[in-house]
Amino acid sequence: MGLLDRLDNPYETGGIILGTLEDILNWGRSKSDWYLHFGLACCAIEFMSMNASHFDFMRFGIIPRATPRQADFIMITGTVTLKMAERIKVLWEQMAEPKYCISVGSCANSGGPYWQYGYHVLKGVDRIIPVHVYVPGCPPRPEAMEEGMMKLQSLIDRQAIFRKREKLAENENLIKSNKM
Amino acid sequence: METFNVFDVLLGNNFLSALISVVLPLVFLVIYALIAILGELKISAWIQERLGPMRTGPYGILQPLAEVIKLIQKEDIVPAGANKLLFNLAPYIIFAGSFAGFAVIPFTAAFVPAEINIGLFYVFAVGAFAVIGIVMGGWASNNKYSLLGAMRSASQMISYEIPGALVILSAAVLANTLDMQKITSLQEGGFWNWFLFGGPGGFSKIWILPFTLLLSLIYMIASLAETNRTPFDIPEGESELVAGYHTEYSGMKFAMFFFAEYSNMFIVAAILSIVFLGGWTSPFGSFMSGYWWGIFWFVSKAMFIVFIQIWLRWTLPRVRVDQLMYLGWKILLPFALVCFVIISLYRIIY
Amino acid sequence: MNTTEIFELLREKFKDAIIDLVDNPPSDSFINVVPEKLFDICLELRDNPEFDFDYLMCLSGVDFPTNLQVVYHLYSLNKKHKIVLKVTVPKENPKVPSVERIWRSADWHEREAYDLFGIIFEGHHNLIRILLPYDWEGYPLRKDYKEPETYHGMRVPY
Amino acid sequence: MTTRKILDIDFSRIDTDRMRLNVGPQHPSTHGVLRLEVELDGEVVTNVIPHIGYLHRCFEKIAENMNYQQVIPYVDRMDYISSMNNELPYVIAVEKLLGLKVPEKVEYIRVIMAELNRIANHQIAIATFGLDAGAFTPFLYLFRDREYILWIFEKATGGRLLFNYFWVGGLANDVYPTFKEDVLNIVKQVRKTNKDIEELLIYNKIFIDRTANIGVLPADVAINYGCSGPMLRGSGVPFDLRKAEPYSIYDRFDFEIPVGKGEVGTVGDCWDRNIVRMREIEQSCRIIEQAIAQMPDTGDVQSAIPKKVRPPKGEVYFRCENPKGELGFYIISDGKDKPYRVKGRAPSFVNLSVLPEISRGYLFADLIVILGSIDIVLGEIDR
Repeated sequence: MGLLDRLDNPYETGGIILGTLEDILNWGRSKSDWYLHFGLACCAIEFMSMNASHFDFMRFGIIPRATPRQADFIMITGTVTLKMAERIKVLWEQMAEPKYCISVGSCANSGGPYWQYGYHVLKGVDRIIPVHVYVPGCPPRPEAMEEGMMKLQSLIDRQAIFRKREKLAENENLIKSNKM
Repeated sequence: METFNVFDVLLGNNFLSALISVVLPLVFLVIYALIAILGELKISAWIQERLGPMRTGPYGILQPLAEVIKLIQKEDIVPAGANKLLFNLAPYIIFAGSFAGFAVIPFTAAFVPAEINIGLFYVFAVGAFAVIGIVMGGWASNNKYSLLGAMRSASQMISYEIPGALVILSAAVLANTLDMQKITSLQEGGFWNWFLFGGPGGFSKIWILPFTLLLSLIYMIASLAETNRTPFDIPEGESELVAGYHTEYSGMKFAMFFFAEYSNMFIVAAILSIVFLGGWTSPFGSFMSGYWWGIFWFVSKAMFIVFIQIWLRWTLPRVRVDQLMYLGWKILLPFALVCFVIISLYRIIY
Repeated sequence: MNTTEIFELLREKFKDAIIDLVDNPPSDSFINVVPEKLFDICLELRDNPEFDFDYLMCLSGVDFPTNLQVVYHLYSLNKKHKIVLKVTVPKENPKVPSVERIWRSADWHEREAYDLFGIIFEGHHNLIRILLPYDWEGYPLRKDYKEPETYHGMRVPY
Repeated sequence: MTTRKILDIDFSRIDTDRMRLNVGPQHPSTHGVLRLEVELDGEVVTNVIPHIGYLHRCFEKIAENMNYQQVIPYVDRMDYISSMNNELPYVIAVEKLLGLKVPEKVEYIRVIMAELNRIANHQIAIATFGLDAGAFTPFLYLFRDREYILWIFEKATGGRLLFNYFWVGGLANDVYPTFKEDVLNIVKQVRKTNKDIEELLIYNKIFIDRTANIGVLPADVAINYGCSGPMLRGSGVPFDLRKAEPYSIYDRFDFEIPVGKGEVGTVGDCWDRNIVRMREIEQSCRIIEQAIAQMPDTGDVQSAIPKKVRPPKGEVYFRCENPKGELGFYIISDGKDKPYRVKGRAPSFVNLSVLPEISRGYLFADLIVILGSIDIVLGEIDR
């Protein structure tokens, strides 16, 4: 979505100047993502190895922050229990907008292996907070988490700030149908 | 070399020249902060056998820019229980305190924003401003971690100001002035004239040579503590106090803290390089010396010290708060005192 | 010392409080004791230098169709022998004396057994739920436990 | 501006000298989702109350509803850092109930895998302990090495972290042809990094100052609290289940039990617990080298796997030396193909309970170091 795409349709997308500004703002948000230093279970160990030298999460411009106020996205890495769920909700609410959520691993997506008899396991973190990207696996490989991160970046890159609401809805539909 | 402010000479001593003298350091500070943040990311990556940011521009060099753009867009949260006025004011006070220090830093023989004859004293005085901001921010956040961090930070910065000040006092005694430009001019003529090696003077300076070396080391340690860098980053020690006094800050206010930290790093590095490493003077006598070379020498000396600060951060573990106080009061302070006495004696004798 | 010898010695001292010794390999052999005397038996096992059971390996609750059981696995670091004690209590009002004051490791184990089975350990200084939230209802490891539909507005079943 | 309320405070009722600090469940150094309620007097810790259960995943309930074989993946997820070591006591316990004897080659591969995973676990433990003390770089060096070990696991089992490799009576599959060379190379690399870490972290003056004489755990307290593993050995008790009651084939190997001797401080302080882990890595290397030398090349690793696991009525408590301590499984069988009751005796669960005892009177910064030295995994504590 460079400048040239916008030239074709300058008025609907907010014009060249706004469009370019939007691109720059989106670029800043997608390239500089700080995540909340927060691990839950098994996936957190894979997440730790992702921060280590072999996979080096920082290549994407990602820096860990210990406090939710300064974080841009939260990675739910592991099983969310009912006791923990309320805390996660609080953490999510403490984060400053714009904020994103990546759900890593089967447990966070749907309860994973604990879906049937886990009386104390929340079957999917999307029951309490909105999730932008799901990463499957039990636990996902670090490469899978990187892919999830890149998906999130491309999602941010295509976010509409100045465009009309209809455009925005259309855009979201496109993202949902995974065509973009 | 003759010292003057180039803008005063060009434009006359009026408002315009003063404005330029303020804006230039600010521009410099912003550029420096961006470079230092990138340096922090990249140097830590090299130490740890990683690559660091790679996807923002070639080799990730635009990373700090992206961060600034992002931080501008972040929501600005004031916690419900916080004291709004103090909470909002704190980051600007900290930033103002550290930026005010730039007023007397001589970038080259031809440019110092404000040439006052008590420059060294002034830097120390406004440097203490940061403590007020930190305590304000920590207290106003209404968060226990912030409060603990702020209290630790205040005690640490105040304690380490004393050995730091003693070092500066010794240097002032040796130089017989508090004017930064004069101190720098004194050290002209090669690296053997630096105060690190006893300052200008004859063979007799061999007596104080070990003490000036020691003094610069003491200042290096004290400056690390004053800027809250590892191994003294106790106030924001991530493993203990989530993020210390800025736990509750988000968006641009946090960016202010961030900027202030890096600006403080530069201020202490600049003082060290001016007082002990000859500021803008060339280490090789008249070779490569001049007004333009002055900027190069000063900035590269200061940046080298910033590099050492970053290097230490990614190598050493963190000390504990009582050990930090022990180091400050029982080791650095007596040593600094002894050095001060000996240097004063030397001044009296020679 | 093997379990039979320990059983004989305990029988001499505590008479009827020691119910029986069950030994059918390859299963571990164990000694059934009455709950009322449990504390004294445990104290004897720890403090008598012949037994010297200074290490409580494991304390588990078990839910059998008719009653609840608490199983104590003891070990002696010096003598390198071990023993299994069992107490059986009824499902209604299951009360067992706490051995927390003998082995501090029993503290959390007993809280866990209380949390998951509802076994009440008398004399425990802080018998509250440990794993589940404090306002949880029911004892999940009992065989007849039904998981709740919602907890604090969150749906529990898949 | 809002009008200032006039507060009517009875100052005699305000408790001014203690502060309650809530550490976790989201805190950078609680190693997961542990929550500590800390009572502080200034910076001095006067009391710690651990609150656990934020990762209670109902392992024991699920185990009652699964086949004996199906429980193994859940066992993996208990202590997710050392899954191989978790599987070992479970499969041996079930084999004991069944009266099974596994082939020689299986025993050797199990020992090698378990010891490799012990190294990986201790590397994480030392790395995060250094991180708690503020040293970030050793963390990455150790993680780099751990990655090489994970590559072996990945080649052999297909999984990086959770393997489901040890089956009742055998293994999921045989190891790959160049397994032996790979393992020996890893051992070399591990030893090399150990030297670096000793210089960079263990004998660093600041690190010693931070960890020596901190969190002293006397031997009698450790035993009474049921501590095991490096916690117990750090207090100077040379107790290791691999020597005390050798299971599998550990009686065939020559290795030592490192204990804390109080080299830089008191016996049983944080530094001792850490150095025990450091030296256990070396001992594991020795075991691996011997096992590789003795391991038979041929043999079917699946020959003893029973078609149906249906143990007779009975019960068994079996324990192994997990990297974190004594991991025991108490299994009751009622003659069906599902266990009647599985209780996991998790070492971290018991080791953590000693935290309030050893952290009172130290500074808040020390509490974090003490917690790091216990080396807990919440998956195992909460199960």
